[in-house]
Formats: sequence, C-alpha cells, structure tokens
Amino acid sequence: MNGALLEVEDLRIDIGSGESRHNAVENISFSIDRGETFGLVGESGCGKSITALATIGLLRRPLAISGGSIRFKGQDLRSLSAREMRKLRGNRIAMIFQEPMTALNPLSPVGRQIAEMFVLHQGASWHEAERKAVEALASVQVPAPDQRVKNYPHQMSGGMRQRVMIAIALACNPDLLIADEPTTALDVTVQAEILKLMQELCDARGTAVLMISHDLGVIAKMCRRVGVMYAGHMAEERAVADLFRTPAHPYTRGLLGSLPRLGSRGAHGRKRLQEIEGVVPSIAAFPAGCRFEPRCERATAICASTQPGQTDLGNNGFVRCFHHG
Amino acid sequence: MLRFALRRLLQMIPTVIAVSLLIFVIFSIVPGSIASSMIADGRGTNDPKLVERIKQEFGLDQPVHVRFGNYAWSLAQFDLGTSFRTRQPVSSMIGERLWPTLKLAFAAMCVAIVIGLPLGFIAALKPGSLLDSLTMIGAISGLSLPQFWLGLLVMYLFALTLGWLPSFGYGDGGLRNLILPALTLGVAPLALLARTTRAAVLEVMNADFIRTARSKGMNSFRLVKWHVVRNALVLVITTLGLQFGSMMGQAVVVEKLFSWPGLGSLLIDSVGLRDIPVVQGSILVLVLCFLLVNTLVDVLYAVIDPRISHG
Amino acid sequence: MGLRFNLVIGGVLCTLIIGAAVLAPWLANYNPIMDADLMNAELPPDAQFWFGTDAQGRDVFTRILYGAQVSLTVGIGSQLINTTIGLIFGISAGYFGGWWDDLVNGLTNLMLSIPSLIFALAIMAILGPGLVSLLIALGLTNWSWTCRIARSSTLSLKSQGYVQAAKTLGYGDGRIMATQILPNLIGPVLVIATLGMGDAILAEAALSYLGLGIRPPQPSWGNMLTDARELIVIAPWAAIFPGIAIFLTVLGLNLLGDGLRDWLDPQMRTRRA
Amino acid sequence: MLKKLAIISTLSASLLAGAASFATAEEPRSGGVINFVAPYGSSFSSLDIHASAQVQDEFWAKAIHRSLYDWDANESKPVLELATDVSVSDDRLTYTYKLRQDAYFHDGKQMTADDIIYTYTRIMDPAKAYPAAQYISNIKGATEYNEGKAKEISGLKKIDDFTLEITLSDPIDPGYQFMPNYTAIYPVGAAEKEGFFTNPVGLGPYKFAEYVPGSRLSVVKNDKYYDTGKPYADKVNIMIMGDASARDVAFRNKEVDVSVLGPAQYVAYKSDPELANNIMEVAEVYTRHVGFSPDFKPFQDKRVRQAINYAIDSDLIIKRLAKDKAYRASGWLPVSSPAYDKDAKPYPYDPEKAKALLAEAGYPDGFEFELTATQNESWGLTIVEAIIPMLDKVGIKVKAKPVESSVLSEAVPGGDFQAYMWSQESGPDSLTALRCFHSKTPQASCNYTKFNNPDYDKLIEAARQAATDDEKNDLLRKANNLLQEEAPVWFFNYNKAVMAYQPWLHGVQPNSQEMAIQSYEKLWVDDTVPAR
Repeated sequence: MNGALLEVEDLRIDIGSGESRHNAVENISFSIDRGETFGLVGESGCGKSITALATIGLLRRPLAISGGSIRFKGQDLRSLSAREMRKLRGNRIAMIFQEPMTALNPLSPVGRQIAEMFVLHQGASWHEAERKAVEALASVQVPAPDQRVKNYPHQMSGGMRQRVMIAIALACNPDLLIADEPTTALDVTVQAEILKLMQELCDARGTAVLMISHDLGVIAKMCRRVGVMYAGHMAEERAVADLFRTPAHPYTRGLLGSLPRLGSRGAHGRKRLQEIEGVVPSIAAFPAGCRFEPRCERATAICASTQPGQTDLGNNGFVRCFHHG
Repeated sequence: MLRFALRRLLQMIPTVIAVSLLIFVIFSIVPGSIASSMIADGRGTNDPKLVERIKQEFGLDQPVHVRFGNYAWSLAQFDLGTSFRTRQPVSSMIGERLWPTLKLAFAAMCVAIVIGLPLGFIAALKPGSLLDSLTMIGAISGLSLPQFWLGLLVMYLFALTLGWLPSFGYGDGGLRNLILPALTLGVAPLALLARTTRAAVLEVMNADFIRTARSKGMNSFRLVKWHVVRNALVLVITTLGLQFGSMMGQAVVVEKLFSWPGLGSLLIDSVGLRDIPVVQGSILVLVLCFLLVNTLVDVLYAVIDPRISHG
Repeated sequence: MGLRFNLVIGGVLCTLIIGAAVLAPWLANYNPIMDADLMNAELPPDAQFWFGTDAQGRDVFTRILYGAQVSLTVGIGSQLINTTIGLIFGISAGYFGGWWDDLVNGLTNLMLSIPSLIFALAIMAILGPGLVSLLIALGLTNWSWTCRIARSSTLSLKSQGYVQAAKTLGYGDGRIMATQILPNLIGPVLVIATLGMGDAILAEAALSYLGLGIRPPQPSWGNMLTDARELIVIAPWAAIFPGIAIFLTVLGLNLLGDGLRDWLDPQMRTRRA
Repeated sequence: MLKKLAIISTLSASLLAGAASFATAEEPRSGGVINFVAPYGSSFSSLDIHASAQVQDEFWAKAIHRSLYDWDANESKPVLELATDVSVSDDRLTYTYKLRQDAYFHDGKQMTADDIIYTYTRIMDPAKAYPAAQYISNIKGATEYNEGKAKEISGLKKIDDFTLEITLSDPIDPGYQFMPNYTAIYPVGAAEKEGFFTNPVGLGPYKFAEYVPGSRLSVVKNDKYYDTGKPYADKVNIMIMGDASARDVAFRNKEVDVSVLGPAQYVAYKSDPELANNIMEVAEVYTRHVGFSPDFKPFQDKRVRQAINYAIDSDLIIKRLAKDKAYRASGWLPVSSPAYDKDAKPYPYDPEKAKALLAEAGYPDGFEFELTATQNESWGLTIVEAIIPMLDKVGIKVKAKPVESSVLSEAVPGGDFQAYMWSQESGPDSLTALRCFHSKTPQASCNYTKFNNPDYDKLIEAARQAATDDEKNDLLRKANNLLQEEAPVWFFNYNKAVMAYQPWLHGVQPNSQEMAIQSYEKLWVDDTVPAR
C-alpha cells in the first residue's frame, strides 16, 4: 500500500471531554490510491461524515481525533501545524458538502466565492481570480458563466449551486476530493448529471475521490472500492463488485436488501433501511461488543461481549463479524 | 432600491396618522392645563379671569371635536401648532431641540457600536472563554442597571471624583459635554448589541457555508472578514433599528439628568407644564425619527442582503 | 456562561427576591411606613439598621423588603396584562387572518413605534402616580413582542395542519385556539414575560425619577432611589441599597429569562430586541 | 430678624474667608465671567418675559431687562428703578413718576414714558392672555382695555417724555405691582419687530449674547448701563440646571459659581469645612402649609384643625427632614414680613391635647382623609410621609394622593381636595398675602380653604384704609394671629432659601423674594476665578 494517496489507520474520534467523553468513531482504516474513487457508505449518524471531516482537518469541538493516523502523500496530517494544514485544505484536499442550499454564502456572488480559491492558494489578484472563476464555472458546464458569476446563490437552482460547489472544490486541481453526499439533496435527474460531471472532471484531472453516501446505488456507480460503516466501526471493506456479489456482513446484506434495484433510488427519495429492525444506537449507548449486535439476526453471546476483529476476505477486503458469510 | 425605499416610506403614513390620533386623545383627557401650571410653584395668585383668557386664547374652551378638527387640519398642512407656553411655532421649538437629541442618540449608538459590536464578535469567536463569560456577564449587567442611577454614578465618578469631564449641560456643543450622557445612554444598547452580535456570530459560525469556507483553507481572519461579518450584520442591524426606539424613550431620563437641551427634556417639561401642542409635536417627531431610522435600516438591510431586494 | 449558570444564578436571585417579598412581614424588624423616627434619620448601617436609615428615619432594609413586593407586583402584574393582550391579539390575528390580522398588525406597529417609556409616561400623566396606574401604563405598552410571536407561531401551526385536523374533529375556534395553539406558545411567552418583568422594574424606576411612579409613602425601589438621590453625599446607603436591589433583581430575571430561552429553544437567541 | 440673619451669615462668610479676601471685598473688580445657574426647571419658556409665569425665566430677564420698580434686597422693599422721583395724590390712586433720563435700551434708544405705556398696554393685549396682566390690571381702565371695551388704558397718561402719570383702580402700593420682572419695559414697537424674541433688547445691565435652548443663555456687559461703574463682570453665563444632584456635582466641580441647595445638600455643605464658608441663607416669603377643605366634614370643626396642628411635631420635621432649612411657621406671615409677630408662639407639639380636641369634636377614634400633594421635597410627599405616622398616633389616617404640580394647581383652586399641601407666596406685600383669607376672595383665586370670618374681614378692611404703615402692620398682625387661632391650615414653615456660592464670587444679595434671582450688576468675581 506504499505510495497510496491517503492512508487512514486506526482512526479514533471522540466526542466531548472528561466525564461526558464518548467514542464516535474507532478502528477506521482505509486507503485511497491516486485517481481512485473510494466509497464510504452507511446510515446517517454512522460516522462517515465525521471521518471525512477528520480527513480534511475540519473537526470542531466537541469532536476531536483521539487516536490513529491520517497520512496524505505519506505525511501525517495530525502532525501538521494549522497553517500547513490550511495550505493543503482546499488546495490539495477539497470537499463538497451535502446541502447546496446552505453551503454557499448567501450574501456573496458565486463568482467571488470561486475566486476566493485562487486568491487563497495561487496568490492571484481579485481581478485575475474573478476571471479564472468564469473559466471554472464554464468547466462545470454552467451556461453563460460570465453572467452567472454575478449571481447570488438564491438566484440559482440546487443543481447549479452544486456545480458551483464542484467548481470551487476543483478550482486548484486537488489530489483528493471529498464528496459528502453530494447529490442527496438533488432531484434524481439532476443527481445523475452531477455525478457524471464529477466523474468526468476528476478523471480528467486525476483527482482521487472519497465519496460518502448512504446510497449504495451512487457508490456502485462511482467507486471501485467501498467501506461500509456502522455506528463508528468499519463493518466491511471490499471492492464494489465483491461487495455486491458476496456481502459478508449482516449489515451490508441488510443494506443491499433495502435497495429496490441497483443504480436507482426509490420514488420516495431517501430510502430508509426498512429491512433492518431497530435503529442505530446513540453514541452514548454503543454496545460493548459488536455494535450491530442489538439489531443483528445472527447475534450470539460472543457478539454481545467481544468486539469482532478484522477477517481478511482476500482482494484487499475484510469484514468485522463473528458470523460473516 | 429607490422604489423599495419609497414604498417603505409610504408605509409609514398610516402609522404616523394613528400615532397623531392617539396622542391627541391621550392629551385631551389629561388633567391639569397650561393655566394651572402657571401657578404651580405657588407664586402669585390664581387669577380666574386670566385662566379664562388663557383658555380662550388657546381655544381650550372649544369642544373636543372642534379642537381635533383644528389639530388634524393643521397637521395635514404640516403645521404642529403654537406652543401655549412660549407662543412660538412648535416646529421651531422642536427644531432647536432635535439636533442635540440626534447628536446624543447618535453618539450613544456610536458608543454601543464601537464597543458592543467588537466585544460581541470577540466573545463569539472564543465561546466559553473567560473573555466571553466576562463580556456576557457585563452585557447582562448593563441591561439590568437603572439608567438615571448609572448616570448619577458616572457623573460622580468622572466629573466629581476624577474631574475629567463636565458633569452637565451642552457647553458649546462640543465633545466634552457629550461624553457622559452618551455613555449613560449607550450602555443598554451596548450591552444588547454585544449579546445580539455574539448570538448572531455564533449562529453564522455554525452555518454550513462557514464549513465550506473552512474547507477552502482560509485562516480565521479571512473567514470572519469574507463570510462572517456581513451575515452577522444582517442579524444585528434589525436589533439596532428597534433599539433606537427605546433609546429615544430613555433619552428623556438621560437628558433630564444631564440638563441636555434635547427633545426629551423639552417633552418632559412640556408634559409637566401641560404645553400640549409641544408634547404632541415632540412625540410625533420622536416617532417619525424612529420610523425613519427603521426605514433606513430596512433599506440598509436590503443593500446588504441581496435576497430582500431581488425577492 | 453555560446554560446551567444562567438558570441557577437567575433562579437563586429570583427566589431570594420572591422570598424577601413574601416573607417581608416576618423578616423586617419595622413597619416600612409608620416606623419613621426622625430622630433616627440618616443613620449609617449598623446592627440595628442593617442598611441604615433614610431621611425619614425609616429602616432601609425593611423598606427594601417591602419594596420587593411592589417591584414584583409591578413586574408580574404588568407582564400578566401584556401577555394576555399579546396572546389574545396574536393568536386571534394569526388564526382568523383577514382584516382582523391587518388591524392587529397595524396596532402592533403603532405600539412599536412609540417609545414605550414615553407611552407609559403619557398614561401615567392621565391616571396620576400610583401602583394601579403603573400596572396599567406598563401593561398596555409592552405587548407587541408577545403578540408578534403568538401570531407567527399560530400561522406556522396552522400551516402544519394542526388546526385543520382539529376542525375535522368538530372543535370550535375558541377551543382550538385554547387547546391546540396556546400550549405551544407557553415556552416563548414565558421567556418574553420574564425578560419583560426586568424591563418593567427598570421602567418603574425611570418613571419614579420623572415624578410619575409609585405613590409614597408606599416603598418602591424606584421611589426610594429617587428620594435618596440627593442624599448620596451624606447618606449614600439610602441610595446604594435600593440601586443594588433593582440591579440584582433585574439581573436575576434577565439571567433566568436567558436560561429559559436557551433551555426551551436555542433558536430563539437572536430574536430579542 | 431676616435682615440680620442674612447679614450675619454673609459677614461670617467673609470673615471666615480670611483677611485677604476681605480686603478685596471692599473694592469690586471689573471683568471676568460669572457662571450663574437657573435651577428651577430644565428650560426657559421663551425670551418674551411678559408671556411667562415662571421664576426660571426671571433669571435671564433680570440680566437683560428692568422694570419701573426694583426690589431692594437689603431693605426688603420695592424701590424706584426707572424713575427718580414719584409723587402721590391724596386719594392714593394717582402716581406721577419722574423718569430717569440716563436710561438707554441696548439698541441705543433712550427710554421715555412712551415705552412704559407701550409695555403695559401690550401686557393687557385683548387678544393675548399674558400672565403679567395680573400686575397691570390694577391700573385704571386696564381691564376695560383687555376686554376690548376701550381703545387704550385710561389710567396711563404721558405728561412729557420723562413724566408719566399712572392712575390705579385701588389704593394699593404700586411698588409691588410694577416691580416684577414679568412687567419689564420693552422699547416701543419692539415686540412687533422681527427677531426681538430671539435677540431681546432691554434696559438691563447686560446685553443678550447667545441662547442655547435648554442649556444656557449668555449675556455680555452693557457699557451704557445707567448705574455707572456697574456691571462688573464682562459676561454672565446663565446655566439651566434643574437637577439638584447634577447642580451639586457641577458646583463642587467649580463649573458654576452658585447653587441653590436642597435640605440634604444644605447639611452636606454646612458640614464641609470649605463649602461652609460661602453659604447665604435667606428667609423667603413662602408659607408651606396643609390646607383643609371646609367641605370635608371633620375639617369644619376648628378643634379638628387645631388638633392636627398639635399632633404634628413640626419642629422635629423642620430639624430632621428639612434640615433646618426652614423657619417654623407661627401664623401665615413670614419672618421677613413687617407685620410678623415676633412674640407669636407656634402650635406646640402636644399629641395628648390633639387627642383631647379630637374627642371633644366627636372623633375619639380619629378619621381618615386624603392629602393631595406633589413630589416636592420641601412642601410635598416627603413631608407628607413624615406626617403620616405622626397623625396615625392620634388616630388620624392619612392617604397620600400624589399628583403632578400642574394638577395640584388645578385641583386646589377648583376645590377638588380634602386636604392639600402647597407652598404659597405670603409676601412681600403682607396685605396682599392676608387678603387671600378674606371671605370675598373666591376659592378659585387664593382663598383655597374658603376661609370666612367676619372679624378677620374687618381687620383686613381696616388695614387697607390704615393711614400709616405702623397702623397697618398692627392690624395685619392681629389678623395673622386670628388666622393662626382659627387654623384653616396646618402652619408648617416659611422657606429658608440657601444658596452656596464660590469663594471668588462677591456681592451676593439676600433677596427674600426669591434668593436665587440676583441683581447681576452687583456681582463680581475676584482674580481667583478659574479660567473660562
């Protein structure tokens, strides 16, 4: 795995401090090669967004990394100063957020919000940056970009706004793009367009992508490898093809079972995991053993008391379950 | 933008009419009169003939509906009437007093903005810090002080004990006389502004677009300058405009305490002496100031927030 | 300043004041009006007169205890009136809409545009100084915020279908407003009323200073402060203690109000003006 | 007694101030700036003194204007000011004035009889209700003119430019009528001229310079003032300072040269070794009292009214609450009145006697009444608060009814009270003061307690006709004592006005009419005055 772009190892994130300290995410390990698209999938609250934020160094109190390492191009991000981290952020590692409605500053024209990237990382003057912003907007296939740069976010549709987000994220040709549910809030048709656009642009630039979604369909379309997270643990990590063919973790199976058909979503928008009984436990009430144990149909005594270790499944895949298969 | 401002100005009209009606009603049933106020200090004797003549001269012997007719008719011609006490046009009396009041209010607002705004900002940027706690305790204390008591305290401290500043009056209209009353009047809006700013900044700092901005790799200074300030201001400005109204009310107390020749002290004197045209005129002008300031705030709001003017 | 800090300190202060008011007859060693011995005027605080005596030779401590009754009556009474008016106008305006809504809206704007201290001053000038006048003056002039919040909450509840659902069950308008809408408003209204109480106590002091407050000899903190203002050089205690009493009470109410607000709804933070 | 008091206190003040300043006290120094205060309100009403009825306005009027008579503060009587000589007819109705020929208005015009006639006619303007009319209305024909029945005032006759004949409708002392600052003389036609009321012109020692409404009015020396050598100071700033605490701070801060003291400040200043040196005390001509309504049953009985006088420990209130800033009232006429009875004893404090009188009158268990009063500290609720527990001890319950001062002055003449507390002018003319209790004087005018006593009426009538001052004062003294016996009011005190002045200010006069109204031309500052 040497030479991987991003290596996350035994990442542990806690919430709170002292008495009220709880673990949110632990034992997360994965790696992404240059140009590769890696998926993280799981229900909301399972820790995938926190993991993503940790990667780009944007965790805010009361959340904090408490163990493990994140190496970007071989450099441990946790050892970087705030200033060094800022140089990477946006420039080499960029991020797209879920809500295009609120992720843009409502009081600033979109052109300026793109231009900020050039001012920040390329030392461009505002004038020059505004010009580059038009190009950037053109590259995300926004029609009449020279007019659109003057628009405020509220004057644009959701899809347009997400294109602006992509333009911002890719402005400095980053090595890694973290996309946190980039299409969840969009209409189905727009969703496909945006995904396609992202894929094209990243392929062209050789940008690796950490794709985060609760939607296995999106993951299947975009990624080569995928990690399934449940309650702060990595339940299973496989090549996408393997995962769909032979899901090893009971949770993964449930997840797949909830998909009506590969590659599309139900007519009701977000699809919930109706097939799996119960709900994700709250952070303060994580079970001592396997975190999926309370909802698992295969659970036995050992599941309740002991955390399962990684079981190698070949082809760089593994699962954490005593009763996988 | 101009049309927007005009529309807001037109919307003031019904309120102004309602206010003038209301104050006419209130002060036509108030006990006491200009005639009785003339012997209020026990000097001279009460001359019933004089009282009659006074009532005649000012039309106080006419029935209420006639008086209201006259009042409304003059108002419609932008005539605030003639003072019972001075026999000068009310408008010119108010004209003399308006500038000192506006100056005082403006200075108090400056105190509030110059100190309160940054304090609220700093507190919000380090929530939970010692500075934050101190600021917020200070702010809530500032909102809990009786104003004339505070005025008296600063008067004793800065004028008497330290001898730095004059304790009263308008002086030659310079800054030295302005400082203490402005400080006294400014404390409450300052405290409120610090709190509002802090809350607004905290709200903005938790917004999604701030996370986006962070992900761009900008430092805190640029983050605040490029993305926090304007958004927080939108939330703060509305408070500021509304605060102006209660400040106009508090100005009455502060002006009286500091012998400040403003509209507030004119109003309170005129209430005591039952110089009703001046009372009505002063209140109307205070209300107009408030409405104008709030219209200005709305326009400013529209300038800052494109969603308003475009929507 | 955490949530707990506000609630605890505010609660403790308010409890102390309420305790002082309720227990005044037992805590006080003197009668606040009749125990005036001019031979004992302007004595500094000592074991007999804990907060000293005023110009009339009355025990300042006793008068502060009884003054708490007046201040709390002013605070609570005026807010009861304000809240009732605000709720009735606000809920009905949001519920019925139409011309009534326009009228209430106009009225609220009117109330907001006249500085409330000046409005209260005008009403006091008509009614003359006194507790009842003060309750009316302060009760009639500060209901616009309650009204606005009641109206907007009613509108949002209406849009959420609560009202329609209740109507299909055959409930009358009055019953729907009382049982479906009112309970949702208790939180925010309580916060406004708590903060309003502090403002009312400050307004009482200001009106006393302008000569239109509570009628002496009944002790109120406002008139104690006003009377003692000129004693500040020779008998500062007579002015300092009532000032502190007002400050601590209003501080307590403000802290409590803040605490309540954060506890009930963190989103409300910026709404106060 | 008053004069002595005033003189003693000024004397002791200058003695205490030390020998050095005593030497300079002999020779007034010209130049410098005086910062005076106008303490009775937070504004002037206007710069037309005829239209005013407020003491506050006299502060500027006294600097700029002059009236026919002036008040001699040291002799406590009206003296000729704009005339050099006067002769009176036998019926004491017609007065012939020889006007002074050295008086010039600030605009350079010489004063003549026309100016006085113009002024008095203007004050009686039928279209206006100038408060000053109450002083002029005693001129024959003034009322007719005012009611529109005559084209001019018949009692005003110009003999020549400097001789004026005034005929009165009543044989009263014209000095008191034509002395008030409210009857100041304007140059002919001035009031009709544009700008007169923003830039008033008068005969006074100081010329108008600048007016900052609500804050201050500044006047500068009139070099052509007829009293040569005066005024001394180059400029006087009259600061409007209604708030006593603010005034206190300003005075201690040396921002103003004088301050009128309230009771609490009086104590503080007296006990301050520095401030105590320069305090002027004057017995003014106001009687503070509680008036009883004759329409309220218990008060119809003289014994009840007397009982209240016995039940209140007035001396204690004066000592402790008024801080000795008042003189105990032993009747209506104040200490400074020439008819004041030095031997009269005030009602002693005797609650037992009060109880006995109440029982006799049929109120052994007392009764309850409502006492209307304003916020005033010297004759308002502050005193009422002290009375309440005292009357409570004899069984009388008092309910205070606070009102604003303009409401009190409507309620009292209107008879809308059970009892009221007020301060009423009881001088300088003693006859005028006592006529208020004449049964012919209506309640609406000043007989607020509707006092009706035939013996009293006879004494007053006799006093009016008295040939000599001594005879008149004798009769008035008797009337005053009768009044005390009948007790239509609780006789509380006569005002002692107290003014503090800075050590560098000299020439302060003990004006018993209104101490704070000073003849500015007599004031001067020595060279220790701070730079201004």
